[in-house]
Order: sequence, then C-alpha cells, then structure tokens
Amino acid sequence: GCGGQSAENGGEQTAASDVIKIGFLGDLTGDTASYGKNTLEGMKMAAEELNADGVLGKQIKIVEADHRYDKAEAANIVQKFINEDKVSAIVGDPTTGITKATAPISNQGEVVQISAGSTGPEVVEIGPYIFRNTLLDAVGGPATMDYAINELGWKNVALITSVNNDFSVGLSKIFKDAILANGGNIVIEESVQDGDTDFSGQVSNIKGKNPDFIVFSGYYTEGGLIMKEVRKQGMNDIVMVGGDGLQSPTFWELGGQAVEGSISYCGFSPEQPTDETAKFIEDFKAKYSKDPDLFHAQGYDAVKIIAAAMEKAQSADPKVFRDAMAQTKDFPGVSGITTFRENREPIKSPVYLLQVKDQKWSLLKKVPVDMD
Amino acid sequence: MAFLDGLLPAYYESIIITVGIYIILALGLNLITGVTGQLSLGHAAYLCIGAYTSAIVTMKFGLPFIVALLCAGVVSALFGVLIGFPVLRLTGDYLAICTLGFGEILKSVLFNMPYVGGAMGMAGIPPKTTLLNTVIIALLVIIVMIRMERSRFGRSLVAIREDEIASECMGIDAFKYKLQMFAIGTFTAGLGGALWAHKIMVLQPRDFGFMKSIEILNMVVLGGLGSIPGTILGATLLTAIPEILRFSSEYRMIIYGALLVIMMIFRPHGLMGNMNFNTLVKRTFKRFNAGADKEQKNKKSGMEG
Amino acid sequence: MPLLELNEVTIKFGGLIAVDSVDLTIEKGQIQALIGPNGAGKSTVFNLVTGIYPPTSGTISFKGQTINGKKPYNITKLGIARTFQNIRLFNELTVLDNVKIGRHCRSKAGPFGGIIQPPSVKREEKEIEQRSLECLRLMDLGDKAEELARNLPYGEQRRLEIARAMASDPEILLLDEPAAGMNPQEKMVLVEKIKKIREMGLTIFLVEHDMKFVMGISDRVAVLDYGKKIADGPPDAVQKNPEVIAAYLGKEVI
Amino acid sequence: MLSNFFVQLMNGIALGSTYALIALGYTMVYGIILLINFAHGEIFMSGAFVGLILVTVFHVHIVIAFLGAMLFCMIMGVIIEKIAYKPLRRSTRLAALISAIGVSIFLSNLANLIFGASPTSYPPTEEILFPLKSFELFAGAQVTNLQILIIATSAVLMIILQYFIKNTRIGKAMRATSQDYDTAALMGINVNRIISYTFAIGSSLAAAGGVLVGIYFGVVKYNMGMLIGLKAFTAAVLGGIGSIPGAMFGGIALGVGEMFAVAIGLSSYRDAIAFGILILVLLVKPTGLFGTEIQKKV
Amino acid sequence: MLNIENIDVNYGAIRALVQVSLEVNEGEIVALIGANGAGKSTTLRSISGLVKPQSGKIIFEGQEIQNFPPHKVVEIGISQVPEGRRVFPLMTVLENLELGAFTRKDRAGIKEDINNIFLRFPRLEERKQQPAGTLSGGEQQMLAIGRALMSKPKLLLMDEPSMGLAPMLVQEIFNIVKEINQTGTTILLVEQNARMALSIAHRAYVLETGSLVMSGLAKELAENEAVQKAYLGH
Ligand SMILES: Nc1ncnc2c1ncn2[C@@H]1O[C@H](COP(=O)(O)OP(=O)(O)OP(=O)(O)O)[C@@H](O)[C@H]1O
Ligand SMILES: Nc1ncnc2c1ncn2[C@@H]1O[C@H](COP(=O)(O)OP(=O)(O)OP(=O)(O)O)[C@@H](O)[C@H]1O
Ligand SMILES: [Mg+2]
Ligand SMILES: [Mg+2]
Repeated sequence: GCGGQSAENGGEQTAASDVIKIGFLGDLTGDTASYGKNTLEGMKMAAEELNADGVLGKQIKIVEADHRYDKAEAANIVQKFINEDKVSAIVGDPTTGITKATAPISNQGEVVQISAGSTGPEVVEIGPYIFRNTLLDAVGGPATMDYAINELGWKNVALITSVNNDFSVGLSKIFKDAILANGGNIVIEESVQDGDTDFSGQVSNIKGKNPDFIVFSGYYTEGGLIMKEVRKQGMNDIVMVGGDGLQSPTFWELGGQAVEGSISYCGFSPEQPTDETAKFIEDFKAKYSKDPDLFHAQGYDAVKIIAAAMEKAQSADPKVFRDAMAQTKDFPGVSGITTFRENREPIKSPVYLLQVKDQKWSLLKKVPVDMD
Repeated sequence: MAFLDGLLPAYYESIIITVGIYIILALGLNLITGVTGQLSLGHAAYLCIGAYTSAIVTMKFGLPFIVALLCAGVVSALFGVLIGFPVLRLTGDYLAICTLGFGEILKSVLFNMPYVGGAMGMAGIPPKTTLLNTVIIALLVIIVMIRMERSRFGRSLVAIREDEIASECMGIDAFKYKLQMFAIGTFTAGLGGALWAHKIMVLQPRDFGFMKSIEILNMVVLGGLGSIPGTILGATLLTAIPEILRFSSEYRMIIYGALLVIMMIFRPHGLMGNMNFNTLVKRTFKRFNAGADKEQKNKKSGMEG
Repeated sequence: MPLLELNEVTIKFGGLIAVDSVDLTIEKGQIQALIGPNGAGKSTVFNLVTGIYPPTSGTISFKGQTINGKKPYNITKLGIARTFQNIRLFNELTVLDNVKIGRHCRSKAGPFGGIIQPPSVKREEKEIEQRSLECLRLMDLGDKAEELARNLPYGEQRRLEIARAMASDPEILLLDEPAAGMNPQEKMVLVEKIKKIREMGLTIFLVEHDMKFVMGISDRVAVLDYGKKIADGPPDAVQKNPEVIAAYLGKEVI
Repeated sequence: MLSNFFVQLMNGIALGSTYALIALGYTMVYGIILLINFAHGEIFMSGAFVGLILVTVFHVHIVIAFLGAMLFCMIMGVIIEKIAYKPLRRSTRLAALISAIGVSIFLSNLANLIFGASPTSYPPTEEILFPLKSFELFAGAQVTNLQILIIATSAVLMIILQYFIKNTRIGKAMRATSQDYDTAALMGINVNRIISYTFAIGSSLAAAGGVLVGIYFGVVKYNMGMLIGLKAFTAAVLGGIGSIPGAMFGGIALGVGEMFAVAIGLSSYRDAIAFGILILVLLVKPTGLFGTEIQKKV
Repeated sequence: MLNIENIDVNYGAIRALVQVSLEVNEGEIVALIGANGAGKSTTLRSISGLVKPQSGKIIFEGQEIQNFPPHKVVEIGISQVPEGRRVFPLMTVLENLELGAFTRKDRAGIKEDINNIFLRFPRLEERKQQPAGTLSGGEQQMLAIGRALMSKPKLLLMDEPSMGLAPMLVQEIFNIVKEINQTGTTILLVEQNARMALSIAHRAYVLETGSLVMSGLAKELAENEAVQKAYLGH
C-alpha cells in the first residue's frame, strides 16, 4: 500500500501548481456523520461556484478525509493534509473536540484551519493559524434568554442538557447564567444523551414541575423527539427554546406539530433570505434537492472566506494569506456577516431569533451584535 | 536522544506512533483475551483511565511525563483489579458484557465529572509523545509479553484458557492468576493511554466508547488469538487499512466491515494462528537458510504462512 | 495414621444423594480401588477429595488434616493429584507443557519473575523441565514431548494425564478409569506403570470397571452402590461378597 | 410522589418492552449458535427502514409493510449467516464474533450511504396505524394503545417462542444443534437448515421490532442498531442469555431500572445505572435472572 | 447391504484410512477391531458422513452415499452410537431420547420405544429429567446407546459401546446387541473389548494403522494367534 501511495502523491505534487487544495476534515462515517456530510456538501458547492472563474487563476480542489470521529485518525489526517497533500487551508471539524486535537498540528505546520462550527472555549487561542466561523453561543444564548424571559414573560425554566455532547454542555452553562441574570427561575434540570430515543422519564419529571418553557441546548434530533414526548404527555402549550443546534429541517420532520412555536437563535436561516442567502438557498435546492441547514451554510462560507483572503493576498500560501484572512471584515456569508476580531474570533451579526411556524422558521427578531 | 524524531515525514511519524500505541493496547488485550481466554469488550476503558490519569498528572499536578506514564499504568491496573475482582469470577459472555458495562459506566461517570471537563473533556495536554518514546515503550511491552509467555506464569494462563477446572486441579489458583494477568493487561492499556493523551492533546469521554474496544479486539483476533507477532501484525494492519482506504472516502467503513468478514473467513484462526515469537523466528531463519541454497523455489512459498 | 480418610462424607445434588455417608481409609503405600455400578458416586468421591465439590456433610482428612472446603489448587499442593474420567488435557499446549503445568504447585515464580527472569527463576524453570521430562519418560511419552496434546491417540492421552499428575510430586494419585478405551495389550503396560509408581512410594486410589485390572493390582477394594459403601476389603473377599456380585459384578466375571 | 412512581413505572415498562422485543431475537440466535450476533441490531435497523420505505414510497398498508419488512430481513438474515457465519462454524467463537462485528459495521455504513446520516422520521402513528389514545391506569399512570401493542407483541412472541423452542420438534433440534453440531447431524437433523431457520426467525423478529420501535419513537437512523442493540443485548444477558422469558423480563427490568434512575434525578447517570444493575445481578446470579445454572460435572 | 470400496481418509497430513474395503451383509453383526488410532472411529465417521473420504465409494443398499450429508445418512436408515457418548449435555435424558427419534413420525411408537429403553436401563428412568451433562460416565453411555436405538435403524454403527460401563452392564450391552440383531437390525461394532465383540459377531475385520490386515469369521479370528496376542491379551 505504501508504495502506491507515495507514487500517487508524487504525481499530485507536480500537478499542484494549477490547483489550490483545501482539506475537508470531517466525519463521514461516525456518530457525527450528519454534520460532516453536510459541511462537505456546502464546501463542494462553494468550490464549484468559485471554480467557474477560478481563484488566483487556479481551481479549488477539496481534498476529503473522513475521521469517523476518531481523534487519532483526525490527527493523522491533518498531518497528511500538511505533509502529503500540501493543502493551503483546512476546513476543520464542526465539533470543538476534534478541532482541539487538530488545530495545534495545523498551527505548527503553518496551515490555516478554519473550523466551521466549533463553539467551545479556547479554540482560537491555539494559535495564529486557527480561525472559526460560527455564531458564538456566548452571543446567541443570552440574547435568546433575554427575549424569552423579558419580552415573553416566561419565568420558570426546565433546562435540558445532552450530557455526552460538549456543545450542549457548554451552551447549557451559558443559558443558565443568562436565565439567572435575567431573573428567570430554573425549576428543573434534566439530562439526555445524543442518540437517545426515549425521553418519557425526563418529560414526566418536567411535567411535575410545571415550567413555562423548556430550554434545550442540544441538537435537532433529540429536540424534535423531546417535544413529541412533551405533547404526548399532555403538555400542550409550552415550547422549546434552544440554540442553533435546533437549526435543521430534521427538527420538524421528527417533531411535527409538536415543535410549532419553538424558538432558537441562529446566524443563518433558509427561511429568512437576504440577498446572499436567497441565491445560495435556491442553488442549493437545485443541486441537492433538499433544504440546506446550518452545517451546509457554514461549510460553504468557510471555503468562500478562505478564497476571499487568498484573492486579497494574491497568494495561496497560508503564511501569506493568513494575515488577509485575519483582517476579514463584514464578509457577507450565507451564515451571517462575519468579521474576525484580532484574536480570530468571529463576530457575526445579526443574530436572528426564529420561531417555528407552519413547519418553517419565521423571524421573531433581529438582534444586532456589538462589533467589539 | 531524539535521533528518531524528524527522521520521517510528520505524517508517517504520526501514523507510526498511532500504530505503536495500538500495538501496546492490543498486546494488553491479547494477554487477557488471547492468552487467558477471558473475553473483554471494555479494553478502551483502561485506555481511557490511563489517558485521563496521565493528563491530570501532567496538567493539574505539573509532574513530568515519565511520572505520568507510570501513574497511568498503575491507576489503570488498580481499576483493573477493582473491576476484575468481582467480574473475573464470571465466565464467557457474562464476563464480556460486564467488561462492556464497565466501559459504559466509566463514560457515564466522566460525562458527569466537572474536574475532567465532562463532555468537553480535557484539552491542551502537552504533546509529550514522540516517536522515540512510543517505540521504546512498545518494544518494552513486546519484550515483557514474550518473556511472560514463556514463563511459568504465562503457561498457567494458557492452561486456564484451555481448561479452568483441570488447571485448578494442577494447583493453579485460577482466580488469582486471572486477577494478576488482568492487572498487567490493564497496566499496559494505561501506558497506551498516557501515550494517547499526549499525542492527541484532547480527551473526551466519547473517544473511549464500545467501538474503540471492539477495534482493539479486532486487532487481536485478526492477528491470531494468543499470538504476539500476530497481534502486532493485526494492530499494524488495522491501523493502516483505514489509512490506505482513505481514498474511498465514505465507502471506507463499508469496505472495512467487509474486509473483516473476508479475513475471518479465509483465516479463521487469525493471520498468524497461534504462532509465538519463537516459532516465527525459527521459521524465518529456516527459510533464510534454505533460501541460500534454493532461492528460486522459495520465492513462491515465501508468500504464505 | 491413614493417609487419606473419609468420614461419613455425603453430597447431595438437589434431591439426589450422590454420595451417602461414606467412610473410607487409605493407608500409605497401598493401592486402593473403588468400584461400583455406573452412577454409584465414584467420580463424585474423587471430586470431593480434590475439592471440586465441597461435601454436604462429613469430613475428609489428609495426613490428619481436614481438607474439605479447601480449593482444588490448595489440595493439590498438599500432595493429592488426579486424572479425569473424561480426559481433560490442555489441548493446545504441547505434551511437555502439559506436564510442566502439573509441576505448577512445586514451583513459585510469579509474573515478575517471568518478566525479569533472575537466575533463581531460570534455575527453577530448568528444574521444572527436567522433572517434567522424567515424568514423561516414566509414562513412555519422552519422544512425544513437542506434540500438541490434542494430536495424541486416546491411550497416550490417558498416559499423559498420569504423567501430568505425577509432575506435582503427589503422595497420593487418584486415577479415574485410567484403562478405559485401552486394548488389553495397553492395559497390561499400564498395570506395570502403576506398579512402578507404587514402588516409588506413592499411594494410589483407583476407579476402574475392568475387574481383571482392578483385582490384579489392588491391595484393597471398596464398593459403592447408590452412593453407599456396601463392601470394603481385600480383592478376593470383595469378589465373593454376594451383595457386590448382585449389585455390580454379575455372575460371570473375569 | 407516589403518582410519579406509577407514571415512571409505566414509562419504564413501555421502554423495557422495546428492549425486550429486540432482545428476544438476540437471545434466540445466541441460544442456538452461541454467537453474540452483533449484526442483529443492524437487521433491526434494516427492518425499520424497509418498513418505512414500504409505507412512504410504496404506500402499502402498515400490516403489509410489517410483513414485508419481516420477509426482507428473514432473507437477509439467512444470507448473512451463509456468507459470514457458516464458514466459521468450526472455528473459535471469537472468529465468528469478529465476523459479526464486520457485518454490523458493513450494514450500518451501507445504511449511512443509502439513507444518509441524518435521522429519518416515521410517519405519525395516526396516519399509518391508529390514532394514539391513552388510558389512565391509576394515579396518573398513563398508557397508550401503542404501548399496549408493543407490550402485548413482546409478550405474545415470548410465549410462542418459548413454546416453539421447548416443545416442537424443530425447537428441540435447534437446542441440540447448539450443543453439538456433529451429534445433532447424527440424529438426522439437517443442521444447516436448522441454523437457517434460526436466523430466519431471529431476523424477522428483529424486523418486527424495528418497525414497531420505529413507529413508537418516530425516528430511524443508520446507527440506531448499535445504540438500541447494545441495550437489547444487555437485556438478554440480564435475563440469562439464551432464555426466552429471560429476554423479556431482562428488557423490562432494564427499562424500569433506567426510568427510576431518571425519576430520582439521576438522568445523567442513566446508562451507568443500567449497566450497574446488570453487573450487580450477575454478581449475585452469574447466569442472569432466568439462566439455568449448570453444575460443573467433572 | 453396506459396501465400502477402497476409501482413503486424510486428516490434513495424517493418513487415517488407506484403501479400506469392507462389507456388511444384511442381518449380520460385524466387528471391527484394532489398536488405538487404527482408524476404527474414522471408518464409522465416514459411513455416517461426518468425514468425507478423499477417494473410494460407500454403497448402502445399492446407493452411493459417500457424499451424503450426515442427516441424509440417518434418513436412509444408518445410525451411530458415537465415540465418547456425545450426549446433549444441557438437555434432559428424555429429550435426548426424543431427539434420537427425530426422523420418526409415529408418536405412539416413539413413546413405546422410550419405555422399552427405560426397561432396559432403569437408571435412565430414574434420571429422566436430569440434564444429561450431569450424568455419570456410564449413565451417559447408556443414554447414547438408547438414543441410537430410538431411530430404529436398519444398520447400527456402534463405537465402543462398552466403554466405561460396569461389568454387569457390559454383559447387558452385548445381550442387547445380540437381541436387536435378532429382531432384524444389522450391526457394525467397534470394540476394544475384542473378546466380547468376537464372541457375538458373525464376522470381523482387523484394522492396523489405517489398513485392513485381516478379516474372516469371528470365531476363526478369535482363535488366530496373532489376534490373540495383539487384541485379546494373551
Ligand atoms: N453435578 C451433578 N448434578 C446432578 N447430579 C450429579 C452431578 N454429578 C453427579 N451426579 C449424579 O451423581 C451420581 C454419581 O455420579 P458419578 O459420576 O460419581 O458416578 P460414577 O460412580 O463415577 O459412575 P461411572 O462409573 O458411570 O462413571 C450419578 O447418578 C450422577 O447422575
Ligand atoms: N479430527 C482429527 N484430526 C486429526 N487427526 C485425527 C482426527 N481424528 C482422528 N485422527 C487421527 O486419525 C487416526 C485414526 O483415528 P481414529 O479415531 O479413527 O482411531 P480409532 O481406531 O478409533 O482409535 P481409538 O481406539 O483410540 O478410538 C489417529 O492417528 C488419529 O490421531
Ligand atoms: Mg465416573
Ligand atoms: Mg475410536
């Protein structure tokens, strides 16, 4: 196997001059395969669009590698991207865990890595080559709680966390602080796990506490199923409020009528087309015949941001275009308008507060975000 | 000292370190399942304990890596004994499911432990694992395993696998031996865990699930239960195969699954059967000698077995 | 003091009394046989003596020391070794390794000894090997040392069981139907071997259905029927005992 | 407090009976060929998907879909056995176990490729089966008609299977085969056919479970076999692997145990408690709740 | 009735049978004797289809059966008391007997035959509901014999049926063999107890390391000096 591989690499290296390689580091076969697959679809679409005109006169080539949510494999992949494929940039995993395992390698190898989705703490601190582009929970979470408690007047909260999902655990912390800061009252905290399908026990517990609303920090699959169980047990007028983890058509595909009225924040909404997103959504539907979700949008934007930085720096060398990328300002992505702070942390504005109406997200409120 | 580091492209270095860690893990499991016949479906749990221990020792107590490495082994072994004490009295599939259960319990507990970051885990672990120290530890483990296999202790373990009642009637305190053996096997897993932690730099409970245990088990069975060279080969192959299959992208795991079935069907006793190191050396040597006279003829048969 | 003594030993399996208050004394240096119909409880007596089952009641003592309730591995160490009616060899091990395991209780290197292999351990290992080879030669298996146990023919497997038991330097050897499946020729060889072992100073406790074999070799014969001892004495007396004839021997024996 | 107890008890029984439904097939295959058939979970998943496709794409009646899924998986189970397990019958059990793991990885990734990694929803119960109705049993403990259906199905299957295995000719042949292939053949038993029957029955049970559980939870996903399969396997062992009533009660015990963990506020330790129960039970009774302990005879 | 023509059987490198030919006529008792490892069991296993001969033919009532699977062989009327008893350890004594009658459909007849076996071996009746694995060695042997009788075979292959049995029962077993032979069952008997075997057999064959070395009337062989020396313990 090794012999064949090196020959192949040799071949690619000579051809490297007329393509710009961007690595896709994601999960295609593991537990988080749905995030990885969607990110990749978004990236491919972006690359296709860019290749119509070329970037710096070259073609973008997405080099895919599946890590099946195994950090050892992810680490090897990043090494391969850097040493063998000689990629210019890596679109990193949407999860914080994998990003933290791979970012130090990228940074040391001086290749730009932009995580399309990781929201946990201490990611960009890993080094100057590490970026991320996603609406930070620290921004969206408080805005949402503020709205629910102060504008809708709901006080009593049932908070549900998915304990095996780091995103959910992190967001729950943010939600909790925001609830308390706004004078809300957490009447019960429950835990679920990603992959669970039965929530009857937790919902029965919640029912006994009569909350005004349910805050869930996890993803759409469990969110939809929890709400179904909530209705099944006869709680007919409370809704779910959550993070952008709920942003997927799967949410109502699974939840049906039960998720009507649910609220979440996000930086991207297929139902709220702006000039940029309208075209993206239309093209996406044409290409994949389904609605895009948050991961599609983030994967798409990541490639576009990289390409823009390359054009600006007139170079595909990460050591060169990294600076241009760090100066990205008001980039009109489909997942929101992005500006990088000095520490490469994104500020995305505005935050949309959305609500499910007739099995679609509809706009409740646009919250502008302070640019510092 | 660091003559090995930087000798190879970083990608290959990274893969070799991964292979080395898996060899260490698989040899520990081989001792438990291959040599002694106690099916464990929870080896990843000890990898996990070793990894977390080592991360805690270096990050929270600021102690050097070598200390962390030892602590990882010892703490893993302690848990091994703690779990082994009740569980090793069970047999066959009941033992298997209990080891599996322990792995799941451990994960569940870690998710709920803020000290180690819960689901977010621990990040920023100093990268102390190098090609050199991995190779040294792997070699040490291999040597220890080979020596043990040939000793009175190793022989008794095989006897327990073959017939526990008869071995008790020969004066072997089967339970005590199983416990000692489990301690050694889990100690080894702990070492692997320490190397893992300081290579990957991030630990999350989800990395150490059931499937990780299964992966390690696959290496042992595929290589040949009870065979040290087999286990090394199995660990190398199964780390390399997904890497080689990388071109096939999302078909990769389908192919991997099918390959497992095919390899088992064609080599039901594993790639190396139960060949031990001695026979391997003898055979290679024989072939080498024979090759001096009849090089031509040997080329054909040299491919198999 | 008798070497092995059973005192009102009883064991029940559910409602079944497999061994029913059996008294038995075996003197040092004797060949004691235990015979009886199928299912009389002979193998069960062996299982009791070697600690596989704890007796429901009664005591078993070896050299004056009570051993019931002790684990098999402790009992072996005291000097009691056995073979099995259904051969139980370590099939995937070589013949020599099988015997080496028999030597287990007379050696002591632990896991660390095995890893570090100090001179004392090496010496011990050498001793194990020599003694094991002696035992193999005793049972005429010297040239089969490197074969896998499972590849031996039946008769040789039976002999290997004896060699393995001998390796533990027992004072008493329990043989459960050692001649089963052997032809008359092989049985004759076996008789010689057993006599030789006795000459080495060992006591032998034997279960066997071949009466020619039993009567020709034993000093004393005890008879079990339905778990109860119905006779005990020198072979010719037992052979004439009408109760034994009715329950076990039948009319035309030997 | 007391009412919450009954509510959670019902929740537990309902959840447990879904485990039981799958555990029955597990335990049956185990009982015959002593193989932990890791692919059983994937067959269950396939059954759920086939049922879904029949209902949503071919618009057949749910009963037909149910039978269709069973038939499909029956064939699939038999083929899997022929390809992946039969050649390994005389090898170590671990070889067959690894082969089963290979099949399981293969099937779940195949499903990932075909159906995607995102979960797919089942049509609402009222559209395909019947409108959900709940009945108040006592003290606030509700039970829906769907739950009753699942509990009843598992119970009926348990009784039929138990009778079948203990009392019919084929059932006895299955047990004999599990203990000694060669001797079973010497009795005139067509061993290959018996094993095929076993897989056919076990796999169609898995499919039935898949469709029912799909309807019940409203969702199917490529990796659901692993997640639920692991619990079902645990249930089977808890009950005493190989024992049919054991699988049923093991499943329910596990479901109820988990639910009480949730009820007392330990929902984040739910899995730990489920497996903790298992380990505790095995320590007290090493062959599971209903497993018969065979005295070792030397 | 049964003709074996030049069969060879190898287990890997071991040549267990070399060009073995023998025949069993309807109504006969034929004994097959030989030392340990001579290939006696292998011969019976090839007839039953448990091992496939590498070459040669096995013909039963005019039909070539060397490629039949074992269950097919049972269906055409050949059953075996296997070496080492091989009872189903987790099934009760009664269930073991019922399995012996697996190919039969006549429920009443089966019941009656079970009762007959209990009459012959009262021990088994006492242990009716006990798992066969916990029976004593001799009890298991009785069960194995009883089980083979349950299929009412035309040809019964018996592999060391007297092994591990008490003297009285050994006598009883040979009586039974004679008796079922008289009621029309043909028997091929492998025995270490060659004296007994030759005393009830019509004809006998002697196997030595995989080859037939002698055959003839049982009485004559019993008087043959070489046979006496090697197998009868004179
Ligand atoms: N573990 C057990 N459970 C139930 N019954 C048992 C068990 N062990 C033995 N028995 C019964 O106890 C009786 C004595 O058995 P044992 O094996 O001691 O007989 P034995 O005298 O050795 O007979 P044989 O000469 O046939 O070997 C038998 O009837 C057997 O069925
Ligand atoms: N499964 C097997 N694998 C390899 N060799 C075998 C196998 N079965 C039998 N043999 C070998 O084949 C030869 C004939 O064996 P077989 O069992 O037929 O002898 P036998 O005459 O029945 O002997 P015994 O009196 O010991 O039962 C022996 O050398 C034996 O070791
Ligand atoms: Mg006995
Ligand atoms: Mg034989």
